[in-house]
Amino acid sequence: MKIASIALRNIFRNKWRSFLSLSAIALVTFTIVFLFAIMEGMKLDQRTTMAKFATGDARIRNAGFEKYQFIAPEEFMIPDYDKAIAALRADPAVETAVGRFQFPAQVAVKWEVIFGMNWPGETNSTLATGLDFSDEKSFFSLASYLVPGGRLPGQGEILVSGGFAKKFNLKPGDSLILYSGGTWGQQDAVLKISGIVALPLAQLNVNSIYMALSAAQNLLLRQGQAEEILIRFKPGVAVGDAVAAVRTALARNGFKDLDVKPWNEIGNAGTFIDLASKIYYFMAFFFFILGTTVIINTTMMVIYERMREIGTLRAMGMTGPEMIRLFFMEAFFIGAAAAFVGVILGSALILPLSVSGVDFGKLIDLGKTNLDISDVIYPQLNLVSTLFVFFYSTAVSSLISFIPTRRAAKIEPVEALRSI
Amino acid sequence: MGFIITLAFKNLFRYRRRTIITAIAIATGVSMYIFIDGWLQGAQAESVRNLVKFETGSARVVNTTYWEQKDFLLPKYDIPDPAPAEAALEKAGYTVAPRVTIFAEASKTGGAGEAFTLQIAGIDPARDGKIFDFANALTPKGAVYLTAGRSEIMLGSNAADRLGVVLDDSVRLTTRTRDGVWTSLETRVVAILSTPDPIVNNIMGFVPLDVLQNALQMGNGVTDIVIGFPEWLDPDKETAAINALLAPLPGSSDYVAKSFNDLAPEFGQIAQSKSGGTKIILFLIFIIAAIGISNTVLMAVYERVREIGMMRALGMKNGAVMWCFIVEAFGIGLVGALFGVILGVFAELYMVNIGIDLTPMLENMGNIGYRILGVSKSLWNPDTIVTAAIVSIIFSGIMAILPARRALKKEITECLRVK
Amino acid sequence: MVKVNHVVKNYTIGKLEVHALRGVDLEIKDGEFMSIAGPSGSGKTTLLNLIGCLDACTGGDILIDGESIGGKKRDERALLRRRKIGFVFQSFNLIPVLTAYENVAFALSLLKTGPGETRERTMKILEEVGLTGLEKRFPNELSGGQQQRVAVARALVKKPTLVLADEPTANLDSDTGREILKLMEDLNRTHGTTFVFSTHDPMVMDFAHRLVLLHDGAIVSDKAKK
Amino acid sequence: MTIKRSIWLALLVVLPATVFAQMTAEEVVRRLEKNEVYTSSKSSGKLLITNQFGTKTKTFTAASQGAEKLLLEFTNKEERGQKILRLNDQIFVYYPRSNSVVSMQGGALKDSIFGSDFTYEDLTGEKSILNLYKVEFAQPSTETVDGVQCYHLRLTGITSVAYPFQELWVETARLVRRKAVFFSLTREPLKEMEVKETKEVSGKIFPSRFVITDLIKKNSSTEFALDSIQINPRLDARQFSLERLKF
Repeated sequence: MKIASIALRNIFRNKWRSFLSLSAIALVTFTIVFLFAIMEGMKLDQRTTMAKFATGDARIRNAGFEKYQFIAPEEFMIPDYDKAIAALRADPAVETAVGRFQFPAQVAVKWEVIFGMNWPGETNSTLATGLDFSDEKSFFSLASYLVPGGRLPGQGEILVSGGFAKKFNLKPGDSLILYSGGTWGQQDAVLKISGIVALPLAQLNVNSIYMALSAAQNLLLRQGQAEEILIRFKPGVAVGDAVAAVRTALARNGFKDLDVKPWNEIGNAGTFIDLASKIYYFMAFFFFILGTTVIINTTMMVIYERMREIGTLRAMGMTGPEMIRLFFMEAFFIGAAAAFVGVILGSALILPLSVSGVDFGKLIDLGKTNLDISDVIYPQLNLVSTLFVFFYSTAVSSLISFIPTRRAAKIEPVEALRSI
Repeated sequence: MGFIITLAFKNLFRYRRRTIITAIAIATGVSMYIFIDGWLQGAQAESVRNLVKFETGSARVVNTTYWEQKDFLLPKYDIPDPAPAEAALEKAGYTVAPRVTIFAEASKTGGAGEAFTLQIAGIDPARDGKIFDFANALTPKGAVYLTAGRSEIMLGSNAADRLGVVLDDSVRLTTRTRDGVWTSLETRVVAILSTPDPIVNNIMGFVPLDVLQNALQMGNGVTDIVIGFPEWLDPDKETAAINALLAPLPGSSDYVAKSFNDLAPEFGQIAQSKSGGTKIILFLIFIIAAIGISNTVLMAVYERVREIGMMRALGMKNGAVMWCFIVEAFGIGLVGALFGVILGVFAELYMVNIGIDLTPMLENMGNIGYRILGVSKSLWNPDTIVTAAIVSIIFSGIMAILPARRALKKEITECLRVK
Repeated sequence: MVKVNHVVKNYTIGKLEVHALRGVDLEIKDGEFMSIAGPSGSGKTTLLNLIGCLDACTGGDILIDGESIGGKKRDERALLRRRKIGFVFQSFNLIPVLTAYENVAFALSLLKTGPGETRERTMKILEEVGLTGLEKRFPNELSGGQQQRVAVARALVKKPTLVLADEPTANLDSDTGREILKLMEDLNRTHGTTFVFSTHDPMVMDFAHRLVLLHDGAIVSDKAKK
Repeated sequence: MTIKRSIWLALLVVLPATVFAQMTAEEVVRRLEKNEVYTSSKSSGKLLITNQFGTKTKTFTAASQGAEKLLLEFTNKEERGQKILRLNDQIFVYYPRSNSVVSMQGGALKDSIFGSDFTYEDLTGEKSILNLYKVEFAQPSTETVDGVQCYHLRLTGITSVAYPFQELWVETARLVRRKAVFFSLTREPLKEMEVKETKEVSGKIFPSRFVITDLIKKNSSTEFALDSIQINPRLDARQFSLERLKF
């Protein structure tokens, strides 16, 4: 009689309990597979979001911008923006390059009319951005964040972010008075809200407004200038090399004093993503521990329950290592089957979700309106990590049986026989 | 019922080993849940934490007019005698640190340096450190913290770069006194602050409170009384409590307490809009913990089908048998939850106060000067601790129902035959 | 041949020291069919466990086929049991997931017996214990007597020097008990296997060819009957 | 050189000193301020604002009535139509593109006007030096500034004034401001004002061009130049009202 087949039969002996063990391990495996996919998705989301909204694969700004951004940012624009964009697009490594114009603005959302003039009441600080909507189609496509009922802004119009709209109860068709001042003076305009965008980044959704790049340039009397140009490189392009090429190309085209930075050198973008993924890995580790304790527990229960049987086997002359092998086999069979089930279930769930995305914001927080941030995350199924989870789950759930089994092997047969 | 409870508890002790195993499973689940929730909250609250520890404090008491004009930081609208309010707050267990916060033009003394507007805070070197964490952000080597009475300044790293100053350089601050009189102050740079808070790095400078009060002719007046309270407390509730606490004090109608949510409203909103991803992680953790708990409780009950048969054979009613098991499972849940909470709290104690330093594992650390960023810490989560404990206890009890009911459906003889 | 030399066994239960055996000397010759009897608590089971290498002596020594078991390690004792000792338990203790056949064959598989031989020996012994036709049944599909027959077969299949049976009939009705004893007696005769069983049942004592009486951990009488 | 001529020269040098030496410092200031009082004015001019990032020109027309009412309207391209109205201590800014009026209050008054060295606050407040400062002569009491002889006065704030110390140079001959340096409480020089040109209209002498230099910031100065000025012209009093800001 082979130990393996005894082990196998033991599994079917108490179907309920085996089912429980199996489902526990399978669920743990499933959860970990899912968790990994979510974390991978979150990482990707973070990276793409950052790239979309803030950094691109690389960002070009005036070299003086950083130093003077708090006192006179508008003095440090990229002149001849069109020429720069043309030069960039000529670079074969560049997929797309877009110019943006960001500026702080005071916005009056309510006003009274006295003597035929508007007297602003409630005002709020916002960050306004001018974008080239047609260039941005494949970059930061505001159209895809539009709340139904809105459209992209035309002349004299703007988009407002969901959080901002919610705070001041704004809807398309409402107007705002915008004031934006630089060192040299203050400019103003009445702008009509053409639509509301629910943006996936809290910072942006809270208080941003968007208008056409040309409108922003005109408003701030900065025709032909942009604050920054974001570049997306073609897939497979090494960012470091491409950035160097961009620098050369710009210099060749007569641009001086421009600062080209790859995304991971902008602010702490790289570090934050790095940090986040490290934290996720740690959490996955604790996850494993938690899952592992479930497995240990089950095995321990099984062993205590079968104490008398252990005694009999010992009396029949089974040695400690043989005992351990028996229980190990049992754990291994359950573990492998469970890990398999878990991985299959997990993958089966993730694959469709990785295409459709999951809006966790909506899923969990039912109090949300469509003006709120959409927490759409696209879980990413990674073959390597999934295989890893399968082997890990199997290994852990079988190896872990050593802990209680070793104790069982040490129990004197007399004791084992005496227990009920 | 009393009998059932007695019996249930006797069983708990009789099957001590099983109780312990099951309780350990529950404890692991509970503690892990508490731990990960705290950590996730900590990771999520990292930006808020940085805000609180470097920029705003937990709350502040300010003059109402100062608050209305907060874009201008006018020392004219101060709290002339902060002592009674400070005493009242300290008595109530809050940490307090008085500050004077103003705008000033700063430039390097003696050079043709440029002038930049900075936000200058006069801080009490002894008390400020109890709320703020600048002591950990001092760079470069040789940097020291401010000393009261000395005309010294600690500058945000980017601000220092802009001004072109390094350690021991002199910085002239030009600003207006409480009464609007232009004045200037020569300070010596004793530290460059490299913090995770961009506002501090970019536009802030710190000088000793007494020096600034003197320069601004403010007497004992301060513009803010910064309050520190543990980060797991609800900032808005605490702020309401502080306002109530200050109400009976003379002149209190001029002051108002503002929580960090008010002090940095955008941050507050960001913090509130928790990302769904972390919620799903918690949900998954809960599932695993629940599996662990249910698994062991189920087994504990299955193991004793024979006992159920025996109890019924002795003439116990089904309901009573059921209750007996439920109470026992509650008991196990209770023990497990208790240990889980203790374990979780200990783990959090470490994670809240020390945290895990991920710095050595970070690849892109090159451009960051501060270590604090790499240290991942937890946030106290009393709500979760209580919820996790209660849910696990109730859950354990409920989990006993299923197998007990199955056992009760069986014929007594059948039960007795089970081994 | 088993030689028990002045064996002492003490247990500590809590703070209380229990003297289970207080110096027992006993010699069991090959082919004996012997009963160790005595009231409960007299040390029967302890003595059997010690002889069966399930437990270690506090003092004295036991020799099996001239081999001392005192200094043996846990797994060495296991191997010794595997080769030389068969057990029959009061509550049968069959492996519930194995059929009657497999339960018996399992004992041989531990000795790494080849498949052909295993099959032959197993079928033969099952026939001898009168279980032909019930080989494929699982323990819970067998009556108590049948289960004990399987247990006896399992103990004997490996041709042990010694079969130890701790109250083998205690869980059986008297008719079945007698059948089992009869079976063991037959096997003792045909195979020449030494049988040592403990009991406090006078009917069982009657079967024994030699009766050792234990009282308070010491032998009070030792007489051959047949 | 004849004796006669040398006497004249001596007279020229000594006379003012002897004649006006009897004047107290307060008297100098009183005479100075008397020149600056008129019931109404109308002017147009420009501001040349220089900071570290470059220079911009803003043109404006201004009308004032008494010391309490002032209306500035910008006429340069960027801020065309923007108006600043002062009524007593209140300041209103009118933005034509959004047809809106913003009332400047509190800290906003300390904001610079279009990046110049003027703040909105500078348009308001108590004007008489003697109410705010203790005035005394420096030693020596006269000094030449760009070849023009001036009284050198030291002003010490007696109430809380923005600049607790000032040094003021007043032309001895015409008793108009020539130059001023503004100091902080710690006697750090913060700003300097220098009159470059003056114009006489209806018996009053106006500084038609002066420069304010920020001494803390590098390359920061504002030049104020009047193209035309009318004293006590006929003014439509209603233009200093909120109702009419729009027009």
